Amino acid sequence: MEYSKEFLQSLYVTMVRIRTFEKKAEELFLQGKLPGFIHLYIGEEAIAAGAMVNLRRDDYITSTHRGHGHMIAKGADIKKMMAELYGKETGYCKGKGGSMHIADLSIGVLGANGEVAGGLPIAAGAGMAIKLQKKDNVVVSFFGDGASNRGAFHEALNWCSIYKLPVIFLNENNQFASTERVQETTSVANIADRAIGYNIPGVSIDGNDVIAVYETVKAAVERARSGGGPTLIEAKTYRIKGHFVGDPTLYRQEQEVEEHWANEPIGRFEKRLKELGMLGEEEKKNIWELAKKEVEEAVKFAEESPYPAPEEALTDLFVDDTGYDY
Amino acid sequence: MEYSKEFLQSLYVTMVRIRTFEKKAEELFLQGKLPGFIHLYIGEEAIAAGAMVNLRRDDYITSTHRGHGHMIAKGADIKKMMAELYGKETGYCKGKGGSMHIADLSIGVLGANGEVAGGLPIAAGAGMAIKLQKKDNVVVSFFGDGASNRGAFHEALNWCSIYKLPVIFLNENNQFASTERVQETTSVANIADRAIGYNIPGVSIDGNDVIAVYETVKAAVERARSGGGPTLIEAKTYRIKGHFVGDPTLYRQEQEVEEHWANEPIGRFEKRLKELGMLGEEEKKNIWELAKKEVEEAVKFAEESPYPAPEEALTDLFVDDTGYDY
Amino acid sequence: MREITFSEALGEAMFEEMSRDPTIFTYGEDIAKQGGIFGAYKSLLGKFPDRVIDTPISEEVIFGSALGAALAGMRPVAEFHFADFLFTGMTAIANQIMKFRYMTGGQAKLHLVLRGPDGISKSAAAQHSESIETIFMHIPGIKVIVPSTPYDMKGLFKTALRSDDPVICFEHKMLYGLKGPVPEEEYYIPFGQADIKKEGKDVTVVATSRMVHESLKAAKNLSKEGIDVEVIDLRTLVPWDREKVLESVKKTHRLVVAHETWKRGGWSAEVASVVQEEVFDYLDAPILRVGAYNVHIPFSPPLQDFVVPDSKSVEDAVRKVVGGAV
Amino acid sequence: MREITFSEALGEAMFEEMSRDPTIFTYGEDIAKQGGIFGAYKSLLGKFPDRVIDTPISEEVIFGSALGAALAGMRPVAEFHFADFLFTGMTAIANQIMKFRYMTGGQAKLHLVLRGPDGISKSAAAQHSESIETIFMHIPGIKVIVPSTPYDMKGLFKTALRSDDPVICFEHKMLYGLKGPVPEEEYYIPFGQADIKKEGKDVTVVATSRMVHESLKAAKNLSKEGIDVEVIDLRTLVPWDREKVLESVKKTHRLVVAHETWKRGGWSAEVASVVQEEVFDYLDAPILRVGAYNVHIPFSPPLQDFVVPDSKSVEDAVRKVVGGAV
Ligand SMILES: Cc1ncc(C[n+]2csc(CCOP(=O)(O)OP(=O)(O)O)c2C)c(N)n1
Ligand SMILES: Cc1ncc(C[n+]2csc(CCOP(=O)(O)OP(=O)(O)O)c2C)c(N)n1
Ligand SMILES: [Mg+2]
Ligand SMILES: [Mg+2]
Repeated sequence: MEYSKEFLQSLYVTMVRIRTFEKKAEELFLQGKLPGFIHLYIGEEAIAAGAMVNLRRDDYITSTHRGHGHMIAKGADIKKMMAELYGKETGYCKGKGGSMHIADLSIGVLGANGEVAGGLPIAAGAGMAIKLQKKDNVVVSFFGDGASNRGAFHEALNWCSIYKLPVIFLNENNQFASTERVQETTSVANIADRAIGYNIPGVSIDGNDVIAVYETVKAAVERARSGGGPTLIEAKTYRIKGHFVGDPTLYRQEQEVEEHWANEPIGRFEKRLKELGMLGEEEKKNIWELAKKEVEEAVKFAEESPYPAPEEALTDLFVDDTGYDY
Repeated sequence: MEYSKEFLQSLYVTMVRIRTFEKKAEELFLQGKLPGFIHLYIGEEAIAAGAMVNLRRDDYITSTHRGHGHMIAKGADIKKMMAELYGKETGYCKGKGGSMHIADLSIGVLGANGEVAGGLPIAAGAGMAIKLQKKDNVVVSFFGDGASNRGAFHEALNWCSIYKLPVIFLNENNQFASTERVQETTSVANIADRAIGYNIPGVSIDGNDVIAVYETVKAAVERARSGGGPTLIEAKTYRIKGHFVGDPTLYRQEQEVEEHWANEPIGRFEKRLKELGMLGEEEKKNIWELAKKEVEEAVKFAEESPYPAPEEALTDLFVDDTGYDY
Repeated sequence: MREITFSEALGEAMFEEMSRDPTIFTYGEDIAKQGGIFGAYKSLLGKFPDRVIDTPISEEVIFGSALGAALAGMRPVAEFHFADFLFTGMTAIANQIMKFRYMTGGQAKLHLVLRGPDGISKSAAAQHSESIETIFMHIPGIKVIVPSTPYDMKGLFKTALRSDDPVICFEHKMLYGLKGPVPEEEYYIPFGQADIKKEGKDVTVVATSRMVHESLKAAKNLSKEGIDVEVIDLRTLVPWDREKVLESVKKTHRLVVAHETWKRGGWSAEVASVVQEEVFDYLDAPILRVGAYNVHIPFSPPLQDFVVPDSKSVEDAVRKVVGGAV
Repeated sequence: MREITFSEALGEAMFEEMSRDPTIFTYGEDIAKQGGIFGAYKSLLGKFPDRVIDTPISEEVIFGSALGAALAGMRPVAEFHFADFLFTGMTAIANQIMKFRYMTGGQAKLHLVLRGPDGISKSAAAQHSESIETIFMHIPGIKVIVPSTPYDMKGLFKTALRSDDPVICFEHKMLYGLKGPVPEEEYYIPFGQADIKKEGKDVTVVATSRMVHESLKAAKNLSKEGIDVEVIDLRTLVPWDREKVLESVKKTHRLVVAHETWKRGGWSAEVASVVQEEVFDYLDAPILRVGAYNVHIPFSPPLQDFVVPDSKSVEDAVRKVVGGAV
């Protein structure tokens, strides 16, 4: 297929913005500036970028504990993201959620999720709503290889299949669930093979190839929008970084990681763009610099923002807060 | 394959004993003699009979809310079963459990279960134990078509596959989960197709053909005993009776049920045995009469047994009951 | 005033609000074709074919999808079938629904309702008899309604169907058939307003659900002994009406709190603790609590009767609290 | 006496008992290769290769299989990873493990242990910070241990590993690194025996886990004001040591109960209710409770500090209970 330079560069830009954000987050965490713990999306950027470009602002996604990339690709405000990572009042969740609980309902992000596979039932519900409202929106539900062994996966796929709901199940198979390799815990060679159990299409793709992701998700989104029901897509990638920042990673050798660095999606796509003559050295520099500047500004914004007042902890549980015995 | 008359008649006897027990239970329930509610196995006898004949006394099963047939086929004492249905002190659970919670650890019955799919994780655990103990036992886990849509199904099959545990997942697809038809709630034509998602063998069979059940389970048990891991077997049958005794069954026409009566497993097997010259009229009469007598005795035993003393309610929660604030 | 049953009252509330609000839909196991296993939805049969939906036995998605559907603009009413099976999809409630709004800094209005039967019936045994409302009072994030009469059922449920916060409604199985006056005119009962079901001056009895009726029966008997009992029906547990309870205790100086659930750790302990903390000086005797013994609900009728409190248990506690004046 | 950490104490208990008893095995997510995410199993690394097992993210089977394995003769120790994810497999605990022995009339010895971290850490936020021990005190059927020191951790856990009843052990995340004296000689601590961590005569403070340390800190500060606090560590919640608490209150006439979990419906309410019921006449002031506010654990440090109680909260309550004498 032929793509415009503009389109291809936009995918590249998204990946670069995610990478830049994540490298900064890692750095800040190691400097002790961020509370809690964070899970980096480095090396998996092609999935969020390639998938999300198929979505409209009012389409939905459910994300995971490794959600920064999804948020950015869906159009989130990285200032508010960064402020949330700092636990500041100006963050997406006013400091109540942190990295694992960022949501932005205005752009259809129905939440990152600290519970593995926690987003799948939520996606099924959004799918039901869309169908009842006779809209043509879709939901993309991201989840990991580890998540594919939770009961929620099974229930959600069966559910969306029988009601023919517009939900794309996008499995990010990064080869690890925390310390455990996918082969040790998952009984199939390709997670996409599980689609057969739900009578829906299942596709395994190279998740480090942003164009493959784009095209596969595009077809699934078109199917879903036109009433064809759900699709299971397995995007195979590799988690280059530790499970979380600070992970001792005793479960693998450094050499294995180095080998996978060679295959990371941004470098690969860059090479391709260059071959196509669609990314000049100057353009590339600009893109990275812009991304860097944007992230620096987000950090500045976050650092200058105040912490929430302690009593703010007692708001936001309910809309109607009257009469509660806090 | 060639079978001895003795063997075939033993299958027939098991089915007749189950049928007789269930018809009596139905009658007693309608007479208001049994508390709670009961789910009949009528029309599904071939599955329990054909499966269990492959098992040793020290092999395990996990059963369901529709468990009387499994119990009888595994060798349970029907006096204690009947007494339990009455809520009597001489029952399997001393009246604490009732129909849905009968267990007999001495013959490997790890419990009926009031929770749909509740037995599957238990079966996985028994499978782990067997493997760790380096024994050659097997576990047969019975569950319904409805149960196959619960997350526990998915988790248990994946689990047993990766550890290669000696567990046979025996799906009793009786076409209904309570008021709902299997096609409405289950996204595959054959539940056995889901085996692909776990990289284990999956077989769909005619569950009303006791020999087909026997042979299929036999192969699966042999595989499991020799370290080959789990198998998913779907035995297709039809729930001739209501979901529970007293079910108004608004969800289907009487005519459909009548058609299925023609295919019920005992009549079918009887015909086959007669064709083979392996069941004389007299023998048949004897078998049914013996079964009837046995059940009558069980009823007598149950009716003559006392109810448990009320304070008995405060025993059996813990082995070590000291210091508890009942 | 006309009289209708508890179950009809629920049906009317649903029918009226569904007629008014096209975003309300309801789903769960066995609700569409037979109007629910306890007949709660009989009045909806065939009325809203698209908005009354039978589902697979997939509790995590039944509950979790309610969150997704609410986020996408609908007003789901999900049935939990038996309170015991709330545990089956518990994570979708406790980790998702109850946390979502708070974690995301108040971004969402979670207009969703979970409802279904709880409590004992005629020997349904341990897995179909639980009352676990206390758990939803302990974990923050959902409003809890526990109606005892047709009037309260309708009025509270209509409020639930207009709430912008998640609500869980526990309907006692033995109350569905109860008849009582319900006006033809529309009305709503706000949450957090206890109802004095009987005025009295000697002892306050606080109860909910079935235990309200047992307490009224006890009050009647006790009046013959010259003890004038005030029976307060909390009607909602989150929020609960401290003011009315405290006022009453200031008047009577004696308190008994009664519920069907286990006494140990039951919500009666919360009420008792708050009352002794707030009006310690008014108390003329220790507060007594009535609840089930700390075992599971046994099957056999004499055992069940022993474990679960009734009017006699309330009477005994009241006599003790009156006799035990200090 | 030599000093070891809380986490090492757990490791020693496991190592000693596993060396003795070949039926003990342990499994869960991420325990085998890195010794657990909080290092609790570091001492087992490589020691029992077949009996320390990494599992898929399948909580319902992690918990449910413990029941099956126990029934089949093993002594499983299943890790729940984070207390929040107990909800993910809750039905296997609440509907299966906790009910099995009772429902089956005492047929089984359920020698199984569930263990893992609970409580806050440095901003783990709402889905990784819960303390939900109260729920396991409310529902009957499991013994609950909540150690606060390395000594108690080892002694209680060794008892758990010899118990014939199910045990759940909550290990506070912030205690794993705590050092304390642990004898080299073997010892066991029986369940149901509270430990007076500090004697005092003015006020009794009952606490567990992290709040024991906060209470001791409070006691130290309060002693400067001339208030002599007795700090009782319950150590186990099921059973809990009523006698020791009642005795202490008879001496001090004042009680504060402190836990990290939500105050509303928390186990402090049970303790308070029992105490006022049993020794009403000895109380010189209302019993006060210390617990978290009724919201989820927020991410941002100032918010988390505000929501969760610490030594200051205990101090305030003690001052109030002393000043508020009647
Ligand atoms: C229900 C549940 N169980 C366990 C955890 C702890 N946990 C957090 S991330 C993770 C691994 C997830 O693996 P995967 O789904 O492959 O996602 P990845 O981290 O690789 O992106 C685990 C076990 C959790 N958060 N939720
Ligand atoms: C977790 C759970 N959800 C719902 C129920 C209520 N229920 C009891 S039996 C049943 C239908 C089960 O269907 P299936 O698994 O096909 O077994 P069958 O009754 O047909 O033998 C339902 C929904 C339950 N017992 N457990
Ligand atoms: Mg992964
Ligand atoms: Mg069925």
